[in-house]
Amino acid sequence: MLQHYGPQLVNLFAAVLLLLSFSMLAQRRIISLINLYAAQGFVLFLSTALVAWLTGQTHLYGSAGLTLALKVIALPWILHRLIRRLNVKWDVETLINIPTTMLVGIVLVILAFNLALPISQLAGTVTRSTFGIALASVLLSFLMMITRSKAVPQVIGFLAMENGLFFAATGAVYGMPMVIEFGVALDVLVGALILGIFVFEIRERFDSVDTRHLEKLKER
Amino acid sequence: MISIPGLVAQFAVLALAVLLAPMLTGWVNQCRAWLQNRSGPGLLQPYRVLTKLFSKEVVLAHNASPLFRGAPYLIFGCLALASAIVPKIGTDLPLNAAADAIALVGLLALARLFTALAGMDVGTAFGTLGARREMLVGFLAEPALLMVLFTASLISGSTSLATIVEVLAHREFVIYPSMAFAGVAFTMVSLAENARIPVDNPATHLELTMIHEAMVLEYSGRHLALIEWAASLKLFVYSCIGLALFFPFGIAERGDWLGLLLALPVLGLKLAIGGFLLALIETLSAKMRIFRAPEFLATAFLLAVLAMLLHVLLEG
Amino acid sequence: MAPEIALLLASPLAGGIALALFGHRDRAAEVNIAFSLLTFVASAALVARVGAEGPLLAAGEQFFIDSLNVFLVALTAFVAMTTAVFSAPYMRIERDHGRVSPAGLRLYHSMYQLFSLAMLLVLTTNNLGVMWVAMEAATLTTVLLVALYRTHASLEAAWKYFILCGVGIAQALLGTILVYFAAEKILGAGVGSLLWTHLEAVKDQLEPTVMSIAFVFLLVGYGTKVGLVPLHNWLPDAHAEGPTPISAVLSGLLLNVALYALIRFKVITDGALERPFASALLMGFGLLSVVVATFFLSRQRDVKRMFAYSSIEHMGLITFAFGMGGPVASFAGLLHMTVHSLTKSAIFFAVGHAAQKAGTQVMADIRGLIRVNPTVGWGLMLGTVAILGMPPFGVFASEFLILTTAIALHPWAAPILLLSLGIAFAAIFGKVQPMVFGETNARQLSHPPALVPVFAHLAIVLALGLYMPPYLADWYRQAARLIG
Amino acid sequence: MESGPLQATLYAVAAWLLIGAAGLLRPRSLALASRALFPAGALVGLALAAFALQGVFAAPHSLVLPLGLPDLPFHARIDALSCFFLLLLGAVATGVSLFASGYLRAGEGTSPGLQCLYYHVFLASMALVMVADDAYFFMVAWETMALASFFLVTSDHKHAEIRRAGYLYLLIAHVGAIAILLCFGALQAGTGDYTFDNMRQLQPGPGVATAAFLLALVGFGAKAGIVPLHVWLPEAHPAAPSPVSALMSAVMLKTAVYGMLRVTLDLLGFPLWWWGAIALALGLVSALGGIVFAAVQTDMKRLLAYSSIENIGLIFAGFGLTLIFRAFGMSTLAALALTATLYHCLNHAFFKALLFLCTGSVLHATRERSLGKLGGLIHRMPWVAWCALIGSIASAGLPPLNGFVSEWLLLQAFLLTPGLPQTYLNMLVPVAAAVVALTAALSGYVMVKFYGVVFLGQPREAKLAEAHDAGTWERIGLAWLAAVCIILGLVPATVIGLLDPVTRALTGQGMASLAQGWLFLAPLQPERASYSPLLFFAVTALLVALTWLAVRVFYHGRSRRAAPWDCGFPRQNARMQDSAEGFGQPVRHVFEPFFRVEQHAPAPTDARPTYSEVHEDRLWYWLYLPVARGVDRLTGLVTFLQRGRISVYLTYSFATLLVLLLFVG
Repeated sequence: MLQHYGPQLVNLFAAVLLLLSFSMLAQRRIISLINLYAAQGFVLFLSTALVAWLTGQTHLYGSAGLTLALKVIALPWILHRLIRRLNVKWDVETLINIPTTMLVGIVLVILAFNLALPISQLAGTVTRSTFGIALASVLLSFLMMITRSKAVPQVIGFLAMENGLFFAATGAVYGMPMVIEFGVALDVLVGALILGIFVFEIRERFDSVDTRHLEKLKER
Repeated sequence: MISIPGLVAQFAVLALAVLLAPMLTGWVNQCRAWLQNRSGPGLLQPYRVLTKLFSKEVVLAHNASPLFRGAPYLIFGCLALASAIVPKIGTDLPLNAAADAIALVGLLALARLFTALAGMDVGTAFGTLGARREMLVGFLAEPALLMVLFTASLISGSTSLATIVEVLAHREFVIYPSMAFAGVAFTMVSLAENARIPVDNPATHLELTMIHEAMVLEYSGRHLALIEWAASLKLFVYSCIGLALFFPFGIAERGDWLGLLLALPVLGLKLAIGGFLLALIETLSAKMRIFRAPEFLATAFLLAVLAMLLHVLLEG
Repeated sequence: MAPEIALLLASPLAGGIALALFGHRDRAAEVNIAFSLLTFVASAALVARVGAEGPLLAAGEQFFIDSLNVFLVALTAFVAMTTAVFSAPYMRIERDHGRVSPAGLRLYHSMYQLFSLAMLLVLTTNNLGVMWVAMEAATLTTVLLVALYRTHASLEAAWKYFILCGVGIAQALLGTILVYFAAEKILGAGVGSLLWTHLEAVKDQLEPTVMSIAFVFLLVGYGTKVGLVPLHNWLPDAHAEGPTPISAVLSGLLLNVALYALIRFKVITDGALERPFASALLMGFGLLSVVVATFFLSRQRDVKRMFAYSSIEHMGLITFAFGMGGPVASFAGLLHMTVHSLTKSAIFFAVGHAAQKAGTQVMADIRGLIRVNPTVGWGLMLGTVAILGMPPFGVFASEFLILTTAIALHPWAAPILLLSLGIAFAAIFGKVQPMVFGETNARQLSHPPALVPVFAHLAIVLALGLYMPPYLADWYRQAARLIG
Repeated sequence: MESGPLQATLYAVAAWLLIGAAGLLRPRSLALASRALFPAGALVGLALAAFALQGVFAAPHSLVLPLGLPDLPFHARIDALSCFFLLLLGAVATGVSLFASGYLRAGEGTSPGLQCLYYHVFLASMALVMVADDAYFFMVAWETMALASFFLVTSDHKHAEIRRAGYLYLLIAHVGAIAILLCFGALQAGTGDYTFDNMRQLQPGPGVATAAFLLALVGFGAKAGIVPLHVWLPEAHPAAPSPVSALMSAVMLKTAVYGMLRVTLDLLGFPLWWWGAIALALGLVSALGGIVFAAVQTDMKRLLAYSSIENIGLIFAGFGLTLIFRAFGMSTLAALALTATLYHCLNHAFFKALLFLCTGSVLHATRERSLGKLGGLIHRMPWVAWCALIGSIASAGLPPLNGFVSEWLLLQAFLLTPGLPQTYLNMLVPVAAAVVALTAALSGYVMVKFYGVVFLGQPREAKLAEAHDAGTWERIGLAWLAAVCIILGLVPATVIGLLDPVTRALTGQGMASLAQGWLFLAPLQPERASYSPLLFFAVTALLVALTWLAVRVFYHGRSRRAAPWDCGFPRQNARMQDSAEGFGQPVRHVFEPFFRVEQHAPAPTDARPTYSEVHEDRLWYWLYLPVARGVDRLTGLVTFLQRGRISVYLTYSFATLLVLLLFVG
């Protein structure tokens, strides 16, 4: 019977994912941002595991585990330490106000769905309709990176975008080959570490993590 | 195309021109004197002046260069050659083939160039002033003269003076309106070129007005004599050009020996009339300011160009 | 596994590890050179082999070398080596000026090796997924190098570099996923569907819509690294603020490598779509990049920044050439890749020492190099003259081919390109001339500059402009045929 | 490899390149360059001239070199046209190189070795331009020429204005090169084959052909210094060392003429009549403008540079006339006009080289380029003075020297124009002839100013007293050029025989048959027009001699020296001579609208009054500055994209992505 409900569950997860992306877009407090990111990772883990179970693609279990390890545990932990060290718990003021952002986000979702339509028709997978959502969440996190002025939220947006990608990978195709999965994961991890280092450096130099201080290099 | 009798005739004509040229100057001065109710010095006065100058010793400025000393001979030579080129009596002369209208103008320009350089050589204020004014007159008068000659050569389809004269004199008589314009232009040009009133005054040494005299201020003795002689040659050449272009009647055709005999007195007559007219113009008009000279000459230039255009329009 | 490839990849890897340990020692620079030399030797051997045996598949089809990437491999290895030679005295001087710490040097040397490893991996791999991973790795390795000086500006530049390229590369991943998605329909799941050779074989059966969307993502992704306008914004900052050797390899190699990846995908996409979709996009972006970069040039104060913009311009030209396609244009594009990377790196070498001499990168304060150090002055002058497309340098040869093809195929584009080149000439030459000539204010350096690379590069470029050896020409022709 | 003029040319080029490279062996050594290399270069030039002379009459011969692009190797071809220009190059280079070997000084700008390198690369590239037979080879040679000359111009790069001049020069040259490249692109008409042979075969439609012609006019006009692209010329020529100015003015400008002839008459085949009209108009404007500006210059090399613009203008006028005649199928007249054009190329090359070298000697002797500070040098440096006199008379276009011959031919061509089927042209031609005549007369004015102010009068500065005459090498160089000027002036019929194959090849009609023997020059029929400079010269000389003799025999040769007459004003000094400004003043009055004058006249109360007058080219303010400002404004707009804010950058990427996705979806 899970065979029967499975696809619907996956769609449910997808919906939750989209919801989370939206709430990240709307969220002002950094800590909750990180938690939302972790939650997203967790949903991702669930859906991947489910897809793995549904389709019997064993290597997807691997990537599910990877997701759990990396996106639910490792990265949130790093980020938490980061902001504790930087003690930037205060609110994030966005460059564009939230409602506008949301409106833009909705437009993006529509676009993404339209775009994904032909692809979903092609997809012979149980998870066909998820691709649009994956695309949508990628675009949403892109939007989030644009609208946030602080360094850490931008990092989170970057990671969220990677989540969306991962979801696309599991959604549209049953995950990339394992090699690639590992490679991607490694890159993300290293990237996150480097970003962490950077945020500290920036903090030291500019005694603030507001990227609006990073506007010296420009054309006059 | 060069024959012995031809050469003989050529040099005869040349000698004649060189010897008789000062007399024309004398005649013009004589006429002026008459027109001003003076009794003139007589036709031979220029010759007396020349002999006097020749026998005087030369006084050179300290920094006069060889160019200064050589220039008079060169100028004289150029103008002598010019006087030989212009058809006066007959058209069948060897040098006619050696140089055409353009070459003639070039020759006169060469003479002018050396006059100006000589004027600048000593390096007094007057010399350079004169040279500058001379070149100012020149750079407008020379193309004007060229245009006048071109009008004629467009009519006759040739730049060779001999051919021009033959066409104008010996084909059936046609009225060329273009030549009328050319005539006026030519008169103005020759007044300017021969340092005549209203552009220049040959009879004054007032530095504000003088052009030609300022240039040759440093010359003396034989050099000055040559310069003076060259000046009268120039007058002679211009008169002959004018006569050849506008009153070519009486100039003998190729091999027409009788006409040749007849041509000489005719030429004398025409020159006499021409000289009188020149004197008349000089007496009737007043010297203009030097800054007006460009306008005067530009008018001449434009008239000449207009003449060419007219030819293309009406006669072409 | 072909020994050449193994050596080619093992040497920089080993170098990276070794230098991560001893990179701060005094002789580290020489070790760096040694490893780069070894890599170059391997690449030479690889060239020889491919030249003899033709295309080469290795390690269970995971590596694929054909005439298109083999010359890029050789070029990369060569420039990486010469840059190592140049960086030896350069970084010493930097250390003496107290701009880098020993730890920084260690990081620099090890990352230098890993960077070349990443690039070589991108070039040699047959697996598009691995290609993406390697490309990301190339970004990560260079980010730390751009920030090497730990100054405000360098941090800012590195941050922008990382964020922009990271976001871009993410789009590229999405594109790769889509390609895999399209391929999976035909080739079935598994690594096989990511191998370029397989995709190339079945490219005409791939689903057009998916491929076009995929190519859009890939273009935005890898295009960011190529530095196509308007995705270029990281490029001038990163070039200007990083250490000069890194600017040299960024401009000379990384852009090429990214473009190479784009071309691989372009081949497949064009196969899948009947209309020239990818070509049109490439031409459009190429033209835009040329024009915009040209207009940026004349406003520059910082010399490295200016030459970074010139790199954007040239990358645009190359992209335009590949967009036009056809044997001549692709040939010209490849040739231009070669001469541009050689010339531009040579320029950066000269500029680096010039900036060290004058103690600044502001062009207005660099004067009369030719007096105090003729080799630096001449290197800069000749390099500039070459990059501006003056004959008899090779840049002119490729530009001539590109432009003449443009005149023949797209007459509307030719005047735009030529005009831009003219303006670029006015801008760059007007700024470089007073730097090279005139009275000087430069000082002596603590270590003799290594300018052999400069003149080696320029000599090659000059030779390519006057005479191209037949085998090289055939090589380019084959590569051009592959691109189509 | 059989030896023909083409091979000989290539050998000469190789020799020049080797000589240049040899200069790098010991860059600082003056002796090596000046005693060995430059004389050797002169020998090569002489050899090249000899071979070219032989080649003028040989059949066209072409060759493919194993160099260049794989698909487009260097095609070399030599025919009468290229041989003629090679002859010009070789002969001028001989004189200039000889002069240069005496002219080089240590510590003047770049080191002798480097100068030697640039110089010979310059020569070689010019030779290659003449033999190039495909677009790539041509462009390579062309731009190498520009580059080498640029380095020569800026060889004394300490001075900012020299650097500026070089920059302006190279920039305009590059713009011209772009136009030329586009022109070739139009010529190959989409065939993708850039060999000149292919272009000869093709018959492009009038639209394409016109585009090609106009582009060529822009490209080569920029190099030739045709108004309005002439601004670099008066800046670059004074900046360069004198031998270089001589080469640039004498030969490099001619390469542009060569290119023009090659493209229009050889590659394009049949011109349209109004191309000729355009060329004629531009030529006349350049001629008049050039000479008017020359008249007001106060720097002797600038003056000569402007006079070069004038002469190039005349050449283009003749070229335009050729096109007109050719378009109407009047091949005889076309041949006449072309002969005049080529002849003037030859003449200008020699007398302008001569004059520039003379200024070089003056410069070295006095360290002074401003006319206002020279004077009276005929006493200190008679050699240079007399050579300069020859050059000046030739440049003024006066008989019996060479300048006059080409002027004469040109005017003849104008006079024969009536009868064109195009009435407007018939109307215009008299005006054109008038302009030519006016220009010639003005050039007389300018030359009097140049020669008179520099060599005659009293020295305007004390330091001129220790001026010294030119050295042996320089004298040889000057003498060679002066001699050629005289020869070209005296035996035009022979020279026209030399031009015959060229005109035959380009217009299908020669002139040699029409020259009446060696003595008389009669382009069409002797009764239409004839001129015999030799006879002319002989008679003049005879008359002068006779006069001198007569005066000596009948009178006496007594003379004494005294102070010049001061008109009763005893305190005359050298400063009271006309200054350069003063001499140019009438022309400035007459041609007021040409100039943008900045005058600083002293107030009556000034203790030490100073007077200065700057004449600027209005074009500079009408054309160049607006363009520069426009580009600057554009760049200003573009830099707005790069504001440094990272989220904005991300937005760019985002927008790009979305746009493309919409475009796809």
